[in-house]
Amino acid sequence: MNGSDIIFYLLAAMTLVCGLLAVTTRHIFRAAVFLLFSLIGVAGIYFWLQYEFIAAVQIVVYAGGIAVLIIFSIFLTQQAGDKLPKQRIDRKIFGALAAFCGFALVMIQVYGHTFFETEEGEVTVSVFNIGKKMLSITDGGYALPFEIISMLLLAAMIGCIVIALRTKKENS
Amino acid sequence: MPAIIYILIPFLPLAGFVLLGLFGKKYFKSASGWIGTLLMLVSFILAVYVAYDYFSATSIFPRNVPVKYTWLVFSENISIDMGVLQDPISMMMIVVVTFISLMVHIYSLGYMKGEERYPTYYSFLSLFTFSMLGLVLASNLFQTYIFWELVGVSSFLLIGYYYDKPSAVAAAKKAFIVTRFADLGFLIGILVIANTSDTLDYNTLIATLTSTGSEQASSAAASTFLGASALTWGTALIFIGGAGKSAMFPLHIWLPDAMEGPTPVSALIHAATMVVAGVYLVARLFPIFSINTPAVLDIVGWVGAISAVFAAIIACTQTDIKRILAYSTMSQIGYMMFALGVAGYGGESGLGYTASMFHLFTHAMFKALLFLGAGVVIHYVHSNDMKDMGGLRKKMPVTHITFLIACLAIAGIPPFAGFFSKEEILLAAYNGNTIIYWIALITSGLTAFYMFRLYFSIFWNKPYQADHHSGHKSEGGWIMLFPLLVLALGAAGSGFIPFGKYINTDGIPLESHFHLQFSILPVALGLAGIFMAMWLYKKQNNRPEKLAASLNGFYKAAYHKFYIDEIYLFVTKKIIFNLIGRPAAWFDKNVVDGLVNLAGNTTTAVSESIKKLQSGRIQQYAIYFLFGAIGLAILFIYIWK
Amino acid sequence: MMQPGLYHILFISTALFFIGVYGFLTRKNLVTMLMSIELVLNSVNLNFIAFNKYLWPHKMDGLFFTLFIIAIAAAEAAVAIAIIINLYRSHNSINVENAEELKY
Amino acid sequence: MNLLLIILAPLLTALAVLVCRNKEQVKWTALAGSLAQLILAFLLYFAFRHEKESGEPAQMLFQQDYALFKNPNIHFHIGVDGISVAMILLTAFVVIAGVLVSWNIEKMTKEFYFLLILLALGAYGFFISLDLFVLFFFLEISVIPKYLLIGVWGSGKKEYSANKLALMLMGGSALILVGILGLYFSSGGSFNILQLANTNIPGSTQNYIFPLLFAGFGVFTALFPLHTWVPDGHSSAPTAGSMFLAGISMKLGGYGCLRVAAYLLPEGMKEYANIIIVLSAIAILYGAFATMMQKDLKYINAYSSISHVGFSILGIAMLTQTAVTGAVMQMISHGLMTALFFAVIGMIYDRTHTRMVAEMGGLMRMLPFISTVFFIVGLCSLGLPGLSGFVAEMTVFMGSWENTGAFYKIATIAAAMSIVVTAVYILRAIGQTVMGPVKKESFLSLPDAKWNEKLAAIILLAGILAIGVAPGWLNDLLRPETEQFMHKILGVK
Amino acid sequence: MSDFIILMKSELVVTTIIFLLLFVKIGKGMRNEKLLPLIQVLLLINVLFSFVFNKEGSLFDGMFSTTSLIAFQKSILSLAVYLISLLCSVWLKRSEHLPEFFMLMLSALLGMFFMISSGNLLIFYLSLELSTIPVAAMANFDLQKRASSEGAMKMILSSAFSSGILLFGISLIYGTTGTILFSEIPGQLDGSPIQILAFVFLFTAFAFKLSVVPFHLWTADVYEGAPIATTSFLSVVSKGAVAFIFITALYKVFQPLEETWYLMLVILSIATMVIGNLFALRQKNIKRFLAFSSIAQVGFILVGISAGNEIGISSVVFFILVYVFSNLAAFGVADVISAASGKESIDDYKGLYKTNPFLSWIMTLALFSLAGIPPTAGFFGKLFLISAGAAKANYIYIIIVALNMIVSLYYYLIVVRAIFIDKNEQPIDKIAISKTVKLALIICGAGIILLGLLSWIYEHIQSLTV
Repeated sequence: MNGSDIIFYLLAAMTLVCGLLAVTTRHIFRAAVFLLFSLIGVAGIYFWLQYEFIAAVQIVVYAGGIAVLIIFSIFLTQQAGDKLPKQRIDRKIFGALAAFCGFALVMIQVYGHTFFETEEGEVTVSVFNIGKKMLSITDGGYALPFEIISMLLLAAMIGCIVIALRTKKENS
Repeated sequence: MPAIIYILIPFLPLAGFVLLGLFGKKYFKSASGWIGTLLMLVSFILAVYVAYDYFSATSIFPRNVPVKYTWLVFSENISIDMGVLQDPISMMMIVVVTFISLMVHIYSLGYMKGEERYPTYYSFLSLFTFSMLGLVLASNLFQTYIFWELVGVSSFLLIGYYYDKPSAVAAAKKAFIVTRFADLGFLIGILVIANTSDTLDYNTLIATLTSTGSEQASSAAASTFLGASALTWGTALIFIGGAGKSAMFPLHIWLPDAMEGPTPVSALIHAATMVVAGVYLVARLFPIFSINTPAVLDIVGWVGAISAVFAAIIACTQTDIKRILAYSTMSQIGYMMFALGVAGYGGESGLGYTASMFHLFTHAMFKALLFLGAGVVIHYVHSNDMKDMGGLRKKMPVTHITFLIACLAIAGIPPFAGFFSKEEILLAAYNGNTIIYWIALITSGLTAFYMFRLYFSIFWNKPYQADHHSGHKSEGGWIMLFPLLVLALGAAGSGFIPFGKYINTDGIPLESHFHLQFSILPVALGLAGIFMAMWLYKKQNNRPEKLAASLNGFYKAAYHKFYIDEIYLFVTKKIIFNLIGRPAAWFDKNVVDGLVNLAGNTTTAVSESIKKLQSGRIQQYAIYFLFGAIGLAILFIYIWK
Repeated sequence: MMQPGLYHILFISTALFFIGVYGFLTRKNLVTMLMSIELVLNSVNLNFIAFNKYLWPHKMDGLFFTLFIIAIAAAEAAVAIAIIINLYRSHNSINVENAEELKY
Repeated sequence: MNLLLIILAPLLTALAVLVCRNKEQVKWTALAGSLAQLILAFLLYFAFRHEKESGEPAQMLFQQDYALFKNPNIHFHIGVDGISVAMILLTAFVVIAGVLVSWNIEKMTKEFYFLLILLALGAYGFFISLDLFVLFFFLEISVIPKYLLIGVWGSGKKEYSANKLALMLMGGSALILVGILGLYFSSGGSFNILQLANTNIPGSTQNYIFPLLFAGFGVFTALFPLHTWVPDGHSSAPTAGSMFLAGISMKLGGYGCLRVAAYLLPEGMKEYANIIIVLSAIAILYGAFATMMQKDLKYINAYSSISHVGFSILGIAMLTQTAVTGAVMQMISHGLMTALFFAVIGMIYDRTHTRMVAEMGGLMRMLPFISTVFFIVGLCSLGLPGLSGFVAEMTVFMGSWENTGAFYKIATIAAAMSIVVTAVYILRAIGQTVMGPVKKESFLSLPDAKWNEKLAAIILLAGILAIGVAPGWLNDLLRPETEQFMHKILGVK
Repeated sequence: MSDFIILMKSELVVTTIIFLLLFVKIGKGMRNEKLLPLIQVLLLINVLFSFVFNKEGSLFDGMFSTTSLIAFQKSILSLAVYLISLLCSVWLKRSEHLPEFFMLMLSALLGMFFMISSGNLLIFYLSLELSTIPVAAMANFDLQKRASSEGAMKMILSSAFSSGILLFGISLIYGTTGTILFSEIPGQLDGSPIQILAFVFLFTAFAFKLSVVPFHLWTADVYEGAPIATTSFLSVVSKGAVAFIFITALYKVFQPLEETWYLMLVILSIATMVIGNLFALRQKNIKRFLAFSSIAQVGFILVGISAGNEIGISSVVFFILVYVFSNLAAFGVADVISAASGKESIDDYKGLYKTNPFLSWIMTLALFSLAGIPPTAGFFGKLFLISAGAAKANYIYIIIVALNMIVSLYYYLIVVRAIFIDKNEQPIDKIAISKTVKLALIICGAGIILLGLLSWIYEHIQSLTV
């Protein structure tokens, strides 16, 4: 067990514990913060796996974007200090049961399976490579998905604007 | 002889039916009677001509089929043919049928005058005549059945002629349904016979079955069902049909009720012609009955004998004059039936056959006469009940005399027609079956008694109280009396026809039989009956009541026709309606239909009960989603690998 | 065994996935439900990255998948939040149990 | 003779009805169209006779074949044999009569006639198709018009009846569909009746498919115990609707049982023949007894239809040439008879506004024409010679009796017993409605039949008499076909 | 480059329209009365254009491919969108966000185009999202209505949940096969449990989009809440597109797992039909009713898909073509009535025939087509589906399917009965139908009648699948 391993376990623990807390705590604001930490934990794992670019994106988009968005929306819709209403216990049990079943099922399959590995050499995951691949239209380049996602973002933007900006008509 | 003449005999009445039925009401309402009568007259003349031609041609009478049209083919050999079968009995019958029908047509001109549905009446009469002629001329077993049914329906129509009278409607229904029930037997009998003998044609049928050692005959005898050969079943079933139509015990219940029809109709259908169709049918198949299935012929004899005495007893107690005549008809047909039953095939033993046909002929005359006479009386009195009558001999002399002749004829008093035919029957019975002979003797005494009871009650007894009705003060004019006179002639003289010469089982003429020593007993019994009736009914007195009282239980039973009607009513109402019909309807409504409705209701109920699935809670949806996914995964990973 | 490897990461990701699912199933607040979805997506990302790293490093399929999922997640979250806010305006609540009018 | 005309005539009539402007136009267009159909049917009959007499050996005449779809292999393949010709004649008779008796429909006249003709179209198409798919298509076409006819123009608990009818018939056709697909796949991909007839389908497969097809068509033809749509459907339908239902629609089932189920699956037919015989014998008696207890004229006729149709099923299942011929005759006869019966009931109802037997009486006095027709059709129903019912029933009995073995005999006797029961209920109905004393003052002023009603009745009566008086032509038309059937089914050459 | 333009021409046309609308919106804007006809014309051009200049080929290293069949499928979808723009014009004209609505709808359509053409799991996933997220926003376009928000919320959350599971499945597929390319995956599938697990997870996403029981529960709520234009888009276009790609996925990508998915389809299709039918039976709201009916229809589509051969494909494509016309006609009538009178309950339809015979006939035709009654095209559609499904000689399955047709007929008849038979004191007033709507309804009606009878259409589809 070397340092790297320890870091991994710490990150893993942080991710899972924060994730768990994020879905169980009854303080909504705290939940958001736990979520943020969980996401950061995931980013840490990316770092640990030496996928720095992804880790950066994770932090920028998730921590910087989505988490902030969520926190804003919490402010918009809720008094931050309020506790969330309690869920009925039977539903909790059912939810936990369902989640656990799924988890068990997947884990059994995963541990029962021997994954193949490629024999080919590793490509270097650099920002340059990623960028080049992202914009190339040949050699398995990702230009097309890039375009699609841009359309998606456009559509999402339009949708958001229409839906969220209906204030003026509210009186009529 | 051209075929058209044979065809015209039945088809002229048919033309009358169509013409009067379709246009009578609109175009020639009052002339319709004459039209019908005229057509009938022509038909009668043709019939006589044909019969004369046939009987005068040779002395041995073959079975000819001058006309034959294939109507419906079932298989190579089996088909329904419409044809004319020419043999002694059919020739005799067409004369009887057209003659009586003509008489009734003429009589009805007076009797039915002024009726609202006068054309309809005549068209129905014509239809009946057509059907009856078709029946007697049939050359094919199935053709007989077809006209048999048509006869039934015309009978229905005529009984129900007064359709707004519920009793008439009920009687018509009863007549039809009871005979239909019997016809079921006939039909199945036909099926059996057709199947075993592979033909429906009378000529072929009789030829193949009666010729010893023929393939069909042996195979028919070989295949048995419930211990009897197929052919036995066949003829027995056919006899059931005949018994129904001829009102034999116990299928007789419709006949008395059938008197609801107009009296001329009763004369034609329920006395002279249609009711003897059963006898005719047995006579038609007599060779088969006699040679192949003698056991069935025994049944025929017994049924006839029982019917004869049974009906005679009831007739003694009834007061409705038409019903008395109806029971007498039944009784006389019983005679004909058992005459066939006791007969054998060929030579002297075939006497019963001849006698039966002879009696059929004479009976047609005097029974038609009796009915028509009764019709005149009823026309005059406006009642059917004996109690309303009496002392009418002065008011209606012609009727009186003709009625008396008919009564003497039926009572078997020489030299009237009934005497001769009845003597032959008794002789045949004497030779064939002694018990039946004694029954017949007793019956003949009873016959004389109840006929003269009727006669005296109408024409003698108490003096007639007039004035409780208006209208006819006469006997109905010559148009009604003419047929009476003609028929009286027949009733008086037809006994002298040498029947045995023409009609016999095997084509060899029979000598006329007349044994004085043999005739004494029946005539004496007849006279005894007459005197008994005279003693009781000639003058108004209380002897009948006393006698009835002394016979208490038996009298009551006889008066109630031995409760046969009630038994039938019980069977139909209680058993068929309540135990079969009602449960069937209930079953259909509740079980069969219920199952379908149940399927529908269950679907709706299930639909209602699972609505909670769609709870509107998105998290519940997600749970179903997740369980669905996990379930599928487990199913395909672990169970259906 | 203690050496962190593919299976460890898969354990984490699967656990995170079902934590997210659990949250989605039990949270009453729409925003927290959305947060659970984000956890789910993250776990998937982790999967992709892990597979890419350990099994198929010769190409960058998993990596790109992750990148795009992150982008989609953002777009989805944006639209979802817009819808939730709109819902809040009409229902004055973002409790999921107040939005159960359409049913049966 | 171009067979397309047979379906084009109703199709064009239906379309022409749709573009009509007023009720009068609609009625006359429909009448003209149905007259054209009748004429075409007669032309077809004579053309068919002519072809046959000139020694045309083909099993199906006037065939036309257009490929519709390659996969599944569907052809618009039409052709007729004697049975189809007879059925088409029947349809044409019933259609024109139905159009005539509906002359006074006030509510949505155009739609009414449109649906009526559409239903007829389905029937015509059904009878001439030689491709199972096309056959099924036309069969289904005829279902929905019935639903609407009953639902919109019906009376009583019409919604319930219409629903029940539509669903049960659809249930039947669902079974038929599965059966047809079974045939298709087990024969290696053919819907063609003629081809299928020459394909050897293994007996075990036939035993699977046959019950589906027979039960499916059995629903249409009201095979016990699948008949329960009949009483309600008939009683709720408008007059013409009942006529079409009983006169045409139920015949689709019978024809299907014969042409599709029995003909294409002879092994299956033989396997299940005894069960079907039992069922149909039950239907005959049970229907008759159930009829005895009915009080409503339409129910009487509906239940009696169950009983009568039993004869045609019985005839088919008896598997002798004569019995099968009789079965087809019974379909035709019953079609004409029942249509007329319903027409008369409708006429009576229009006047007395009741269908309860007990409330009528003595109608003969006011309505001599209608009553007479009622009477005649009643007699036809109870199998009086000279009318069509007799011919058909006797042929069935004759044919049935040809089978050796007590089982068949007993079944035949059981079936024959119904002639008595039929007499009971028919005479009961006639006795209480047409005859007997007049029960209501208001009845005394009822008007008799109008020209259209008279014409309708006369047309159908003509058909009944044409079969009843001279059945030879029908017999000649059918026998060669049934002979061919029997060869196929029994495997005798 | 010309290849690029021709192969992607459908996508390019749609994108162009989106941007045109965007410029209109950003610019000084246009009044709805003028804009809507313009959009309709553009969409018509899109439809017409989709029939010409078709070429087969693939781009981006197989990420994007198109064949005649795919082009035809795109035409169907374009046609559906065009019809929606006509049918819902009353509602659209009133909408304040007309250009946005169309931008979103076209984005979704674009997503579907990509989805059908996709050659790897990434494109598939992205285009799936592109075809879902805008629709969720569209569901919320009745901004003032509570139901609309609720529907939109349910849609976006449940689809996010579903895509989470989908992604998990994809990740496992990726992990076990090392590729996301459709062409390479089949070679790597060995049917190991984890792959089956991954496949099931992937399958659920399709099932979710197609509303297969038990993944269907969002459907009815969303349909009911959303504006009818969105609902009809969801029920017709969205379903059609997913069904198309579903077939590709099953037949090409997961071909080695055929035994698994055949059974899965059998089970799920029966469940879907039964549940869809049972729920449809008791619905009062016409949109909700149509939602459940379309669930039941999906059950039938699955029957056709289960065939696993070209006939399966052609029958499904044909059925969807028919379904477009039938369902859009039904929704169109519902929309006309809802826009004119605000009534959406089946009970309100009572006596409709008296006042609005035209609408009644179209509705009846549509419902009969959905029920599969001749001579409507639905009959042919269903029959082809069933006969495709019957090819595996699983007769009990086919009997169950056929019996379900009866139940479905029952509830379609409820509506027909309401329209024609039931009496109503206050039926819906006579509605003046604008020319465009009438045109669209007539197109639908004609399509319903002619599609089946003109056999060359089906033949043409078959020639595409070979």
